Amino acid sequence: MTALIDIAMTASWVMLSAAFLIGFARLVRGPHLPDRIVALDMLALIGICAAALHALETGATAYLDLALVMALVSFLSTVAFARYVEWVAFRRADQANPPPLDHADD
Amino acid sequence: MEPALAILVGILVAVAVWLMLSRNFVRLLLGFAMLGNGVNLSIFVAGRLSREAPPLVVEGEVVLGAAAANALPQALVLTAIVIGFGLLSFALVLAWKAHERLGTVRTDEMRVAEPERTP
Amino acid sequence: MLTVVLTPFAAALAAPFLVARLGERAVFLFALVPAGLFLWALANLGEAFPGRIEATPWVPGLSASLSFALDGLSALFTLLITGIGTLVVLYAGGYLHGHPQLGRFFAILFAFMGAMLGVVLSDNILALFVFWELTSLTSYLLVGFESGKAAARRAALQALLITGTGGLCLLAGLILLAEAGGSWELSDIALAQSWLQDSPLYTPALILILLGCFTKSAQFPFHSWLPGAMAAPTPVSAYLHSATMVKAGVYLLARLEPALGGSELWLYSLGIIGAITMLLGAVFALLETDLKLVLAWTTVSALGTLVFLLAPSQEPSVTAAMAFLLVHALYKGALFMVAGNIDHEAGTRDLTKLSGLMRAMPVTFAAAALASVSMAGLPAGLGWVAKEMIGTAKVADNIGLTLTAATVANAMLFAVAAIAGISPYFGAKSDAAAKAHEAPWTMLAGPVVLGGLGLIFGMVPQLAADRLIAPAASAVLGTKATLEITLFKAFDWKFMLTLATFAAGAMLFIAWRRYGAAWRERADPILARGPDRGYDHVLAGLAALAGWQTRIIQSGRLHRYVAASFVVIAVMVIASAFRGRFALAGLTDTGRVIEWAVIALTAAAAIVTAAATTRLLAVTALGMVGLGVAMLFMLFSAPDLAITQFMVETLVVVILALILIRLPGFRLSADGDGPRWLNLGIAGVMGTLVSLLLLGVLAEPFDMRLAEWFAAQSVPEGLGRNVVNVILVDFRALDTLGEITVVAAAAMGALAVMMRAARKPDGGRGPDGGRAPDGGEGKGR
Amino acid sequence: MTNRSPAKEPGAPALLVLNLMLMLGWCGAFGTFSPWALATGFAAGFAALWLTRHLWGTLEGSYFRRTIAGFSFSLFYAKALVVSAWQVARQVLSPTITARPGVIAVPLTATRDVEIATLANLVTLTPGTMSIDVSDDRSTLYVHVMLLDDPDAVIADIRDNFEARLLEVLR
Amino acid sequence: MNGWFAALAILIPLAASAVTLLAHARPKAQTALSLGFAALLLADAVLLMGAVWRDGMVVVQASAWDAPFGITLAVDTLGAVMTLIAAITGLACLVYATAEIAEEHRRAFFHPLSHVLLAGVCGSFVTGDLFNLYVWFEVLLIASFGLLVIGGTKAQTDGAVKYVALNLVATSLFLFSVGLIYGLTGTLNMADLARVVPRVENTGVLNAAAMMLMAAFGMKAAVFPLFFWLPAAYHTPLVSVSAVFAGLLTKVGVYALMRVVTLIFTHDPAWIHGVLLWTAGLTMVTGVLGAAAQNEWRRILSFHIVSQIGYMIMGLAIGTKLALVGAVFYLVHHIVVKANLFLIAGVAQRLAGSMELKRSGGLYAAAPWLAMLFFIPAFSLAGFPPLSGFWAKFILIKAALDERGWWIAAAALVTGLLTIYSMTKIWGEAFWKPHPDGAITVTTAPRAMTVPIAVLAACTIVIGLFAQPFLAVAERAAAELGDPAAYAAAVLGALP
Amino acid sequence: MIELLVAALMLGGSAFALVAAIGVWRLPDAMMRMHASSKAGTLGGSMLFLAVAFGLGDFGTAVRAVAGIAFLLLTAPVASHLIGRATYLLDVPLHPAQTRDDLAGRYDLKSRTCRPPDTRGREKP
Ligand code: NA
Ligand code: NA
Repeated sequence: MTALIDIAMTASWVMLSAAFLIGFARLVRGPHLPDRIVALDMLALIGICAAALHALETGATAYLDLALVMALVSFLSTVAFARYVEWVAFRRADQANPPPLDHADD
Repeated sequence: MEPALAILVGILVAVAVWLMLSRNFVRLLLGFAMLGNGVNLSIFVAGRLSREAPPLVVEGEVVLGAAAANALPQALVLTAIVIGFGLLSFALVLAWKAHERLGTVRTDEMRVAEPERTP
Repeated sequence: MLTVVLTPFAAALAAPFLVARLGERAVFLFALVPAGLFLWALANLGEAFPGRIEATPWVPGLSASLSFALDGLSALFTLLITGIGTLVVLYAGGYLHGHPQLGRFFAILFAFMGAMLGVVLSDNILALFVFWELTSLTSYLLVGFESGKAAARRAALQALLITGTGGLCLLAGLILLAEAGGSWELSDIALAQSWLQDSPLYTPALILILLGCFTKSAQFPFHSWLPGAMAAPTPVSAYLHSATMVKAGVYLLARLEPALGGSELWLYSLGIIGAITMLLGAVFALLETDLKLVLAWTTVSALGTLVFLLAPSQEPSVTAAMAFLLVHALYKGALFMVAGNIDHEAGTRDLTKLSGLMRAMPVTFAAAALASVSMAGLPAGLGWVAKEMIGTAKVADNIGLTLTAATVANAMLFAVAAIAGISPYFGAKSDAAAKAHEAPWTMLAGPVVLGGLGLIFGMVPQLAADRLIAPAASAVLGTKATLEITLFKAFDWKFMLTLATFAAGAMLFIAWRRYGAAWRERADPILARGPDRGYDHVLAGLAALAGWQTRIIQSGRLHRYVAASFVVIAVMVIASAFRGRFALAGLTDTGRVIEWAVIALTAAAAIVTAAATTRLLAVTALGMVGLGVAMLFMLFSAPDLAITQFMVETLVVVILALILIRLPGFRLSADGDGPRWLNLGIAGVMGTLVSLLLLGVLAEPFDMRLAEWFAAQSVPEGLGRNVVNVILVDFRALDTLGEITVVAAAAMGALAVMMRAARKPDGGRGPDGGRAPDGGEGKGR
Repeated sequence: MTNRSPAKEPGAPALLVLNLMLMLGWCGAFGTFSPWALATGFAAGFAALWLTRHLWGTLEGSYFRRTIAGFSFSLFYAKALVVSAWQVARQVLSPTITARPGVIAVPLTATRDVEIATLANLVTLTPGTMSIDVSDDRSTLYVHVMLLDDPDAVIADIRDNFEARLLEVLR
Repeated sequence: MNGWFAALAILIPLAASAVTLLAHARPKAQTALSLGFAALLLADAVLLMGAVWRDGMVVVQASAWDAPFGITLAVDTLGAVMTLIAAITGLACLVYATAEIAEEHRRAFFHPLSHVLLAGVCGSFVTGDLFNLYVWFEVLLIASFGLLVIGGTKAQTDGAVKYVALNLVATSLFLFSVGLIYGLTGTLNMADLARVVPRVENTGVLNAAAMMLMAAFGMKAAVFPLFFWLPAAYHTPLVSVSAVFAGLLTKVGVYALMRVVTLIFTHDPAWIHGVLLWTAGLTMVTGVLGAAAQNEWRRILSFHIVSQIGYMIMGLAIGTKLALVGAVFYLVHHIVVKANLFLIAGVAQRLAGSMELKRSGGLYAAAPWLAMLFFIPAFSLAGFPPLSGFWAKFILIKAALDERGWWIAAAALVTGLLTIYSMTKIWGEAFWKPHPDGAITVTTAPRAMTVPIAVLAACTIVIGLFAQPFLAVAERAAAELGDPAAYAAAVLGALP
Repeated sequence: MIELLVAALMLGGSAFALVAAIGVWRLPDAMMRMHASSKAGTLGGSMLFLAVAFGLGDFGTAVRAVAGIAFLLLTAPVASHLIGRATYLLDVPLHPAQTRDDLAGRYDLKSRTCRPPDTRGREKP
């Protein structure tokens, strides 16, 4: 690896690390259900980026496969969570005294 | 980095134990999922870590490079992950059905098999 | 002799079928079994001393052999068991006329007979113990024979628990005895006295064996089961609880006398316990009104007397014991059968309601009178002989106190003999007597024969003395014993004392007739605190303890179970860790930003999962933990692992979301999960422990043998470049097979959970959860 | 999909296969299968086929039209994605968030499910817009817009730039 | 050839589960296949036992990869005996099940899951690899989860929640310990571990890992105070299921404990055996007291499983040859007896209408055959001679007294007494006491139920009356357990 | 030349991933956060895939990288559509800067339908 790639790699890792931490902050902060789902979806995306970067770093295509699988599979959890929130919404509509929105699924 | 991961494993296990002490069965199962993560990671760490290369024999070579990661713990963890998944998914379905049949997911309210009255 | 012991067992197996086939006629066939064995025993009386041994290997690995020895002692017992057995079988045929469970009764009775023969004939300790326990077991079944009655069940259980306790002590004692004596054969142990009594095991072995014998022979304070056992049908009381089984303890004491006797411990424990039991039995006999119970208490007293007699380990007392053993078996068997006849024909056993039976039951009276004479120790019966020898024993032990005790007990027994054997037949004709008529001949044969034998032996005492008592005493003493019996020796102080005893007994009888009711009234509260109540208290205490313990340990609350499990594990692991070197690995490299970021993130996500107060946050944070772990796998060269981890974690999260949808709103927060500090503590300790263990593991130099082998063999042998894959599908394919099985079984299990049985709805059926009896409705739906 | 003289003229798929074969031949000739070689091989093959298009039937053969439309749409779309990401980046990185979001209802021309779905997905990845849902009667696409200054412009943009181009590729 | 017998002990039940799953739509064929494969497993177990007895330890390197690299199947006498008993119990319970289970239970995968369970059990007995042992533990665990809930009643679901939760804890612990041990030694083969463990430098870590592994096995074996899951669940499932559980599951834990304590963790015997001894005593006493507090057939029996596990651990803890003989003998005896008692409980419920002792009774008068069939295992369990339990208890008590273990011997004796108490409680309430609702009308049970019970009862009597051959087997098993070097040599050959 | 391209794609991709994260953190409501995630994130991922394609250079890798981009482009919009819909259904409060909301009141939670604007409806073919 040349110095250019080396530096770019380091910078990229730093940026991805920061992205992970910031995305996670949103996951925790919420405040509503969709916010957390967006955050997790994006964290998976950053994971994909990390896998691709690692593939580039090591030259092992196995990590590219990882990125590929993640790209396909992470979608499933997002779908499931979205369905979950929809169901929460439907249930709230039936509830006489729904809980506060940031505790909508309690 | 092994020691750092060892401490992470400890944190995962602590959290898992905390969750498993809950009276809420679903929380307990979240704890088990967490415990599974911790334990799998611990096996991985116990087999020592390598950043250099995955245990894939490079095309044209016969023997894995010396710096490549130890493959055995990876195989073990892979088996353990899948097994843990089997157990957890069964348990989750059980939680669902337990709620349906017993009307609660709180284990301290589940008193059918061991009723309050009989010692 | 194996055949002798096994014959009754064979009869036991055949009995139900024979009864089913032949009806009650089978009884006469049954009587032939003990009768034949009786004849065998008579024929073998000659070889009484020092005894004949036959051995059949059984479990050689445990030194258990079916070795049997016939000497004077076992011959005496064998004759009693088979002789009285014959009469009891006949008697039971009449007594249980028309009973639906006759076949079962005889099966158990014969099993008992075989077991009892086994006890008295066994030379091998283990075999003896086996038969010993079998007598307890068969006794249990016989006492509870009238199982519809709660009293019978209680009595059976009490008998079994007390004799069972003793049996377990006995087992331990016998094991120690065998170790100390260096052999499992009684004939060897008998010769081992010299070193046996110096062994440190002597005292524990003796105490344990005594406990076994005392419980079996109803010695104070373990006597309470014997009166209770009177719930059994009368033939059983006559056979087991007077003539044979209760004497098994006495038998074993006598048998071990050569090995264990002669020490102070032996002398005082037998002497004191025997004396107390003797007095106690006599007193309680006077306070009872139920004819069978009166007899039972006199049996207790007699057993006390026998133990008492065995205490000094001297020839006169031992011969006296053997004589009294024989006498007691004869008269007590007879009296029980008489009591049974009265109960059977007059409809009651209550002494206060029985009088004037003479006219209705003359033969019964005759037998009772004969037996009572023996019991009272009057000259015409063999009892006289026995009393005479008791006098000898008293002198021999030189203790004035016991002499007094024995005299008092004798006086009381004289009175009881009058009460039980004579009083029901005289006086005004009671209601019971009006209905009564004589019993059938099968029920008369027993008492008449036994009573008659007492008379014969009394008239010709030397007959019994030479052929039975002396050989038995010889066997006990280990040296040839002889004795000379005459009906009357001299007007010495012993004779005077005996006469005085009779006089006191007679006065006591008169007093009983006048004040008996008042005594009983006053004694009742005392009786309520006796060992019988003690038994109840012990059982209640046991139940309370069991309940308390179970409520604490098995509380039915999962969170306590989990907490206890973790605490126990933590404690054990910590304790173990201190027993050796515990070096910890330190951080050797600085790591990369992304690694630290992922580690921090995973840890944070884990903590968020635990602290989350909404379900979705918990689940998404869990998903983040999974992602973090996958990233770590990736960063440390495990792409396959990362893929699997990510896929599985995603599936878990999906399933979680789908399952949570189906659960109603509940707070996922830790509400009600207390005590919080304790849980936090447990979690913290477990986490720390895991970290430390792992750090400890990392400090150990790693053995790369396996890793290197896989690295080298994967391509040439496993034909694959992905070493992990090769391990999974080839080197460790068996793991993978199991893993696949787990997943398949998990799927089947999950489907099984989802299937709801098409049953009646739950509820109303208590802790078996409304599971209907499967036979009733399970099938064919 | 029109195919005016099926007996003589090969259809678009057959030409695509031919083009790919030419591409592979090109790569084989150069002995490399790098992305660059593949791309140039495809372009060269396409050019060769286009130059010899009289052999393959009409000048307006659907293969050439749709391939070019596809390429141009891809380029357009890639540019849109970059632009939109850039826009987001500017928003996100600016000291204060000045977004004026809103949801608008976009009437749909497309009728087939695949068309609506594709359109909705494309809308999401392009500047400032994100499709939320389609009404149950499939007449309206609801779009969230991050900088909603002129709703009609956005609607027009979607209809003219996206829907039209997309339908060109798909129909 | 011998090697195949070991491999088939896993493969037959696995094939059976696959085949029965395929025959799911054909009830009769499925049942026939299920029984046929169970019989086949029994035949294989007999052959395996014969092979081990004749030729010594059977060692198979799976797919011919040398130990310690591949997975080794290593069957010594103990393993062969356990496999044989598992096969017998499995067949008996499956035969019983044909009369017990309804169509809805069959449809809930009763047969495939039963065979998966057997595969897990047999796999645990024949494997010589620590991680592979974990895998088979999981196989039997997940199968037990499935079997436990078949029927779907409230009580089952409740019991299953606790059973599942606590077993998940145990399982995780097991896996973690395996990881630690692998990290310390770099190997997983048990024979190899036996050689390498003494070389470990960080002995404190090793001790802790060993204790954690033992705790995991102890939890599976239901020792004090980790047995909560057992009494919480064992009284809830189908009778044939609870019988298999009662007979086999905890014994797998005991087996594993015996294996690792005698083979691998021989480095600090004072500590490990001391801990085991206390565990044994407390397990015996708490278990039997728990039983004394119960009033339902299967709850009583469940607590007794716990208490009797204590006896087996006691033998292991004392650790002398005689004590190990006792433990092995107890193991064998207990599987037969306890499975049978659960089966009998099912028949008793069928006749008397309930397993609640209060609502039961009259069986002695109405069904003397059942009374006799109960009497044999019940009093064998209580340790009455000349039934199998007597010898087991006798050997252990003798072993304890030989080592001057006064208090453990006393605990064993007291436990024996309280066992008598419990068995007579059942006898008094369910058999002697008249039935509270009047007479019992059904007095017979299908032959498919009575035959297995009778066969198992016959085993109890045979083991009792003709104890010598069984003792000889136990002695050989104990001798092998006492000689880890021979085990290692048999598996590893001449490896240094 | 290729190296420069790879470095640029790498940096660009990571930068856009970071932008997406910052956007998700900074933007004021869930709908706007989704813009950041779906646009910047997808572009970032795609650029990194491209970087891999060019950086590793062999055919198989390139195809897989392109497939990865395709997956991202396919899944990201669907995900944001589902989340957006869920957000609306749950009635999460939107940022006050909201200028117009054609979707307000179009969802009927009871019948679980989404209506077109009142003025418009497609005539049934
Ligand atoms: Na288990
Ligand atoms: Na069990």
